[in-house]
Amino acid sequence: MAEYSAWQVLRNAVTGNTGWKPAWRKPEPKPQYDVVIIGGGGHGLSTAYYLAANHGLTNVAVCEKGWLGSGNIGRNTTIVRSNYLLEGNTPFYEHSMKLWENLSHELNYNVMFSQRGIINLCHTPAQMDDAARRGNAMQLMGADSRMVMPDELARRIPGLDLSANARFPVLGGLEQPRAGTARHDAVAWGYARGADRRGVDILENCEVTGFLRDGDRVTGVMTSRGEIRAKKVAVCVAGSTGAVMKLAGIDTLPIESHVLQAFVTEALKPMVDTVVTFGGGHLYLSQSDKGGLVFGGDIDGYNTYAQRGNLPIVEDVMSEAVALFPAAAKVRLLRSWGGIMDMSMDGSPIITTGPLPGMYLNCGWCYGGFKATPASGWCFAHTIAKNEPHPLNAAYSLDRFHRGYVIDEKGQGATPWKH
Amino acid sequence: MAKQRPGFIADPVMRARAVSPLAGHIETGQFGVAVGQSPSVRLGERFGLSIAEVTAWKGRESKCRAAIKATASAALKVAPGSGSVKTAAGAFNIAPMRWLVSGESPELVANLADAVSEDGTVTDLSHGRTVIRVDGEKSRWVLAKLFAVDLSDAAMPRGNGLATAHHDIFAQIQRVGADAFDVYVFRSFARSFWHLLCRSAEEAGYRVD
Amino acid sequence: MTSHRISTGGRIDRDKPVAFTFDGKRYSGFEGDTLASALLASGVRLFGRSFKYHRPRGLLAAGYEEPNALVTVTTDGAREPNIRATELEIHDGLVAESQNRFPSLAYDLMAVNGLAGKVFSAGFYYKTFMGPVIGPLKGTRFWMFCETFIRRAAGLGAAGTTPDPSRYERMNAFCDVLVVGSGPSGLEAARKAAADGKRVILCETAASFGGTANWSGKDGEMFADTVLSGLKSEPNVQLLNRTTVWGYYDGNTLAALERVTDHVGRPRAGKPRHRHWVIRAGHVVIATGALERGFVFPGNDRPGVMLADSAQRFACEYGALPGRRMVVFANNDSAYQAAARLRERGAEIVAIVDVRPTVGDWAQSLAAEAGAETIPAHAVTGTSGGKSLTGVTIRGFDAETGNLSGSKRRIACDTLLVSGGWSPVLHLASQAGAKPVWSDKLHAFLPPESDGAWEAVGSAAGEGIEPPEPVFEIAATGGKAFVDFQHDVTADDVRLAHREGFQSVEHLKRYTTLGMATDQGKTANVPGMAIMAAALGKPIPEVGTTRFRPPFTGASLGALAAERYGDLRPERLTPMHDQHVAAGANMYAAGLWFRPESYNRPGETVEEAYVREARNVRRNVGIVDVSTLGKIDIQGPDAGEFLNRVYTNNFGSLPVNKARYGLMLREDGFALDDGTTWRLSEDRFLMTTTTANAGRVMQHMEFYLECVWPDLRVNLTSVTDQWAGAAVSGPKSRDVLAACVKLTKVDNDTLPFMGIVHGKIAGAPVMICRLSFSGERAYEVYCGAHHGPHVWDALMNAGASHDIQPYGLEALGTLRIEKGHVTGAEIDGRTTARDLHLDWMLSKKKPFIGSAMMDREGLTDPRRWTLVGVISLSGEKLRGGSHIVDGPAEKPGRSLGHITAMCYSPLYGKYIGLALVENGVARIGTRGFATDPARSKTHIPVEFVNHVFYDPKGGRMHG
Amino acid sequence: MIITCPHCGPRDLAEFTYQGDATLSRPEPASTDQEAWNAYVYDRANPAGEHREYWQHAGGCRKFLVVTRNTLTHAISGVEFAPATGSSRRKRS
Repeated sequence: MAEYSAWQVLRNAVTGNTGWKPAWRKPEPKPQYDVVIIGGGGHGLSTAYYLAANHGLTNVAVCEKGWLGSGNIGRNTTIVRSNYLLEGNTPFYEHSMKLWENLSHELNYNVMFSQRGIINLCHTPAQMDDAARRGNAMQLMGADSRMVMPDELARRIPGLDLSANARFPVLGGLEQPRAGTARHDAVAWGYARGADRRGVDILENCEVTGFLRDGDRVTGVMTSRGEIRAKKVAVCVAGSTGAVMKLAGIDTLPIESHVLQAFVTEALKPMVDTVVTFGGGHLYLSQSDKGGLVFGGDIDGYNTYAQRGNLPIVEDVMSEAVALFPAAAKVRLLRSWGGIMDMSMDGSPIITTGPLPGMYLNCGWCYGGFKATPASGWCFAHTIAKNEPHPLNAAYSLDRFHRGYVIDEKGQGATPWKH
Repeated sequence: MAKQRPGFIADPVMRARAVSPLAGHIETGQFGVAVGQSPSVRLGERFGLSIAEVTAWKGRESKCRAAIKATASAALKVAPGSGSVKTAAGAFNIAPMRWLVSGESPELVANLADAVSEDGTVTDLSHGRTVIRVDGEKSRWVLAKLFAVDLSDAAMPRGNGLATAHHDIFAQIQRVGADAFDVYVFRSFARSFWHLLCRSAEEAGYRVD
Repeated sequence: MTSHRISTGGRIDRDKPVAFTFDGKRYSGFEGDTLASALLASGVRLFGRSFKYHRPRGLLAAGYEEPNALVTVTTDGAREPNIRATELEIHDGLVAESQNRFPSLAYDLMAVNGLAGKVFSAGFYYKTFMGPVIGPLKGTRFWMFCETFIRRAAGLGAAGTTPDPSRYERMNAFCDVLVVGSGPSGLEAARKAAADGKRVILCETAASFGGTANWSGKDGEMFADTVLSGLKSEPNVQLLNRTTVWGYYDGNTLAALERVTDHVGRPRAGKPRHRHWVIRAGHVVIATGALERGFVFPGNDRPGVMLADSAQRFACEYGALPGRRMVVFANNDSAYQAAARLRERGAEIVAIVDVRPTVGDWAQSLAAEAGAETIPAHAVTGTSGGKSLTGVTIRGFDAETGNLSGSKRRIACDTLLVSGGWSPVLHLASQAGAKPVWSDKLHAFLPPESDGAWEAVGSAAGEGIEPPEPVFEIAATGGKAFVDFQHDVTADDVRLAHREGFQSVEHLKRYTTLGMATDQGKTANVPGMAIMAAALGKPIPEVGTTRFRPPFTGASLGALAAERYGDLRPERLTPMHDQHVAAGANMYAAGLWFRPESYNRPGETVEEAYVREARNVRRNVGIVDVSTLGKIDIQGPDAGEFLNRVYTNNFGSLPVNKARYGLMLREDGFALDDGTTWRLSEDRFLMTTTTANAGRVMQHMEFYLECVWPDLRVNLTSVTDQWAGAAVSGPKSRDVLAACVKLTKVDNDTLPFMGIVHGKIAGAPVMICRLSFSGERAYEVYCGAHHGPHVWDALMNAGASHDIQPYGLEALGTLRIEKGHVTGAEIDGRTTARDLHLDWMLSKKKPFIGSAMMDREGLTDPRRWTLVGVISLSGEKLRGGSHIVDGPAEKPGRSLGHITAMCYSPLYGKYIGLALVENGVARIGTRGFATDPARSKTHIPVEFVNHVFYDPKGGRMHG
Repeated sequence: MIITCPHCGPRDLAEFTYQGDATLSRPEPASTDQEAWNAYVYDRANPAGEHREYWQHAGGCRKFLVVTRNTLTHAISGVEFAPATGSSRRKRS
């Protein structure tokens, strides 16, 4: 398949765009693969890509029950950052950031990664100290960070309410300049195309209905398109983790499924050139290249598998958006949607071998999964290929909860809906 | 003066020494009223009430209701939310086995504690709540801007009450007249709530005496 | 420009002229006009520019489905972008302008994008802009460079930066029946429900009730007026016009937006601009009608091409004739009716081009009424004209095969009315969770069987819709054929998506952006899916069905924020708030509370103020407001047992009139909160919690009482607001109390450390507990909150001769750091009792919440961070948030922990702090660095010391 | 979402706070069975379908409720006061 380039675009335009080929094949399932990945979302596809690209494993299938990228990869607010506090997290997300920085080239697919920075606004001296603490942690672990003051914020974000009499006056913020946004669907499509070009079979409309077992060992999957045997089966299904693992007889996990809503306004001329988060509540906001303000807040906060949210969160998020940008009160909400988050008991993910022989598990992304897409696949591919975790994901074990080695950025304890 | 009790009860509101959280923050007059029209809502604080929460032990609900009746002359039905209101005192059910009792007598809380005795517990909230009366033909319209509860005649007979919230502000509301409601809010939120209520009432036109 | 105003008829008031401006030019219309109808009546054809190619666009529709005519309105400097001109009611002084064009609507330089033609096809962004692999533009730089220009070209209107001065509010409503839409079906449903004695709310998105009755026939109008006047007199019926029901949420909760004052220039004081209705409905009647759709053919976007029904609406409801000389292009009979009505209103209908080989008698008679030539088995294959239509070309057309035949015929006209079938407006039913079903008869999605909570009626249910011939696209050559007008998605884009494998409806939408514009594809989705289905050779429903999500049409962010706009969260104030402000305190937001940070004297910095305040506590006496502490009344015979289970230490044995410091853990064994709890009688305790955790601790205890130990007889009531509290601290504190407390002594025997007494201060009953956060002799004085200001003054007066000074949070923090007491900065949800050296509080005699989990491997790992004190060795100020490292600034090494709190210690004349440090206790006596690269760039040598700096034996507070 | 509180009647979601899975069984306080405690604190069935869960009517009567709700549709089929169910003692099924 041809490399994508400006030249190709021009050449095809002349011939009426009839020369383009499918971005990925639509193959029939083979009876056996070295690795079957369950879940054709961002993480499943990136895992497949890195299995092929980094480990030479190309006899790989990705089983997706619906259309490719139909999960959270296409339902998020597209933010990429590595501004974490804890040692278990920051190096992993920073690795992801480095992969993001070269991803469009790596995939020959423009994922539109725009390093426009993220600024976490602070509204009290205590929040400024917390921000400094996080910024310091980031720098000590190899990520970039800097504090920004209101004068700079006024210059960079003209519509931001910086008045001293605001209910939550802005004292400053923590910026990660290398953070930014990416075009979410393009990440799925780019990884799919990249994996496909290396020989991976992407099987859409292929729902896993059960596991093939030899005693404890997992030896393949039953699917809506027939049985597929595999030396290794990797589960990478985010919000559906509970349901899929039940098929393997794993009835409980340190995971709850919750819905997170996201919102976009009608398109506007450029007004916010960075990602902004609000410290007086929970809001993160950026502007898409098309011009819509893209934003979100808390999860709805109850177990659900329905991709539908409810009004209280809608109202909370809008209240906070207009508190930050009072000129946006007249802007209209255009669309809202929901994604199912696999909320773990400490707010951090799980990338591990097991829990059954022949099985590998990747889940618990809470609402941080998008930015992790490259590193998640990179580490999961390593874990699958080598049968042991990479040092970057060693802390993301499944037994850490019982053993008490939780990675709890928010300090909330075992209440997934508060992470 | 009431019997000396451990700190909590012998603490009636002494008006001479008491300061409402709204003191100095209530502007009297008419607002949002067009020329030639009269306000359709009246707002005012009921300051200095004795207020207590009574909670019955399981199986002692009727004894507690009797105690409330004896102390605050409020006859209460068993049904959730049921209440009674008289000029000097009133009570309404706010939760299973729990009532909010209020009245003008400084002895109310101590007397309630005596009457309830071993049948339940009494907590003095005389200083902890601010009571705002919303009255007038548009009172429901104004309250509906803030509270997601059905205050219609059918849903809320006179005397009855309920507990609800406006975001961070917890509130208990008793219907005290045809179009009159008493709203109990935490004292610390009183100013914010008053401000919010006035703004909500401006459309209808309101009067503060 | 010639006037297109019809002299009679419609819902406009010709006696009330309205003056407004559009793009700086003055126009006039009448009350009842929309901007679209008023401009149309003035002869304006060009309303906007498209998103990508900046093509000139006119009105396609007359209502909320309009994709093209978007304008910005500026009021008092605040801009509202992207308003559909078809929904914008004009009023005197209205200032509207077109969008997305430079320098002007008529001459838009960005239209050059159109010349690049097929380069800007769907998905082209993904294939290019990656930039070089090496050099200064590697990585993301080249893309970001391009992105700047792409972003400027994209977007529609500008929001500006002037804060919106409007007011918004929320309204809660309850009803038995909510009827959405006031067309004939909706009115009938409302009438019936009202007659049954139901509480009814009827919402109409437009300014006038009546829906299609307003433009599709005299009889309808009369029916509507009769029913309406009946409904208006019903006390149980609430009629809401200008109100769009946009969201259908769980539990039959619906969200609606009422545009209260947008249609008047200057609203009356107190009136909101928008009102956000939240309606809990027993039953929902969806009477939202159906929307006409057009055809996809080259040049179908030229100004002058309009949906037939919308043209009828402009003419009949607004008295604005869209053109003089019209051609109709249809695949169904409804357009014939429109043609006849438009003829009646003064338009010339030149021809009716119909894709069907034969046309029925009814349509024939309507065509005759319209005076139009009927041309069956033909299709429009192109349009001509620049920014305004001058003619169409037609050719013979086989509806079965889609093949064109015969030669082109050109018909001159200024308006082309298109009618490509109807789509029921089933968005709310879909939001309610129902999956739309495809009708092979109506060639449209219909609402499915209801679960009983709602029903669809009228054309929303497909009733009365004229079945069309299933023709969606005329595949002719000669220019771009648009599917989604606003986003410039063409039929070729859809086919390109198919070619590249983006074939499911979701992939189609995401790859081409079909249906993602402000009109959400209301007229575009079905034609787009039809073209994809044709490419796949599958029936339309196999491409997928679109799930609709809120909002149905855009809702202003301000309206959803409602009364919280400008007032996000309430302020929580202590009883002594005004006194603090009067004393010059900086107020500090702690959660919702406001607390004094420091009482700065003129010229003092915060640091100077807190050092003075703290020093005064150590030397003399200070007073601090502690009313914000969470306070819980715990009563009942099992209260002691309950507290034994909740706290790690023992409370059952606490004597009456004594207090004890307590620690709670979470179930997982980590620390949750600390505080003192006072035993007031055998079966009554007063618990205090930290300010931040008051709600959480209450909820925590309520959970165990109700769900785990319902057999315990304990009642809990929050009394945080009942009590004003002031801590009086310092060596002279006892003297202050002795000078003002009546009815009790306060000497060491009567009131020893952790003792409690009751008395009066200046006539107000008080309860005093002797406990200390500062390490000095100290007392917490509680009184009824209404008496707080009075008692505070009395204490200040009594302390005047002892140099009493109020102190704020900063001094409070300083004193507690010196004493090594922990707060939320250390009990941060990740620390254990042992980390904080509170293991002496972990009872071994009883189980308590967290006791079973607190000894797990990860919670007892020797590498854990533990609490230590740190002292700046260089004299530099330590910074909050600094990390502890053991390497120099250039090579700090990994983080070993962080500073949780710091202050300038007046006692030691040094900057000191508390820190959580890996293996901290073992480091005591050694040195490291406090590093702050992100903020102050300081890298300060520190010594690790015991976390209790001051009076470790406690002699001062016990004395 | 509307939850019909047995005391207060139907009320908006916003008045309630979620408190998680109500089918978990807390070990006896003195239990030293670490596996049982781990399971209670960390392991969730997370069903797709009917879910019994605690909600506190924090913005109302403050009672803890056990709500039976379908996590696929959000349809609520039952609401009870928490103690009446005895759910905290029930063994995991």
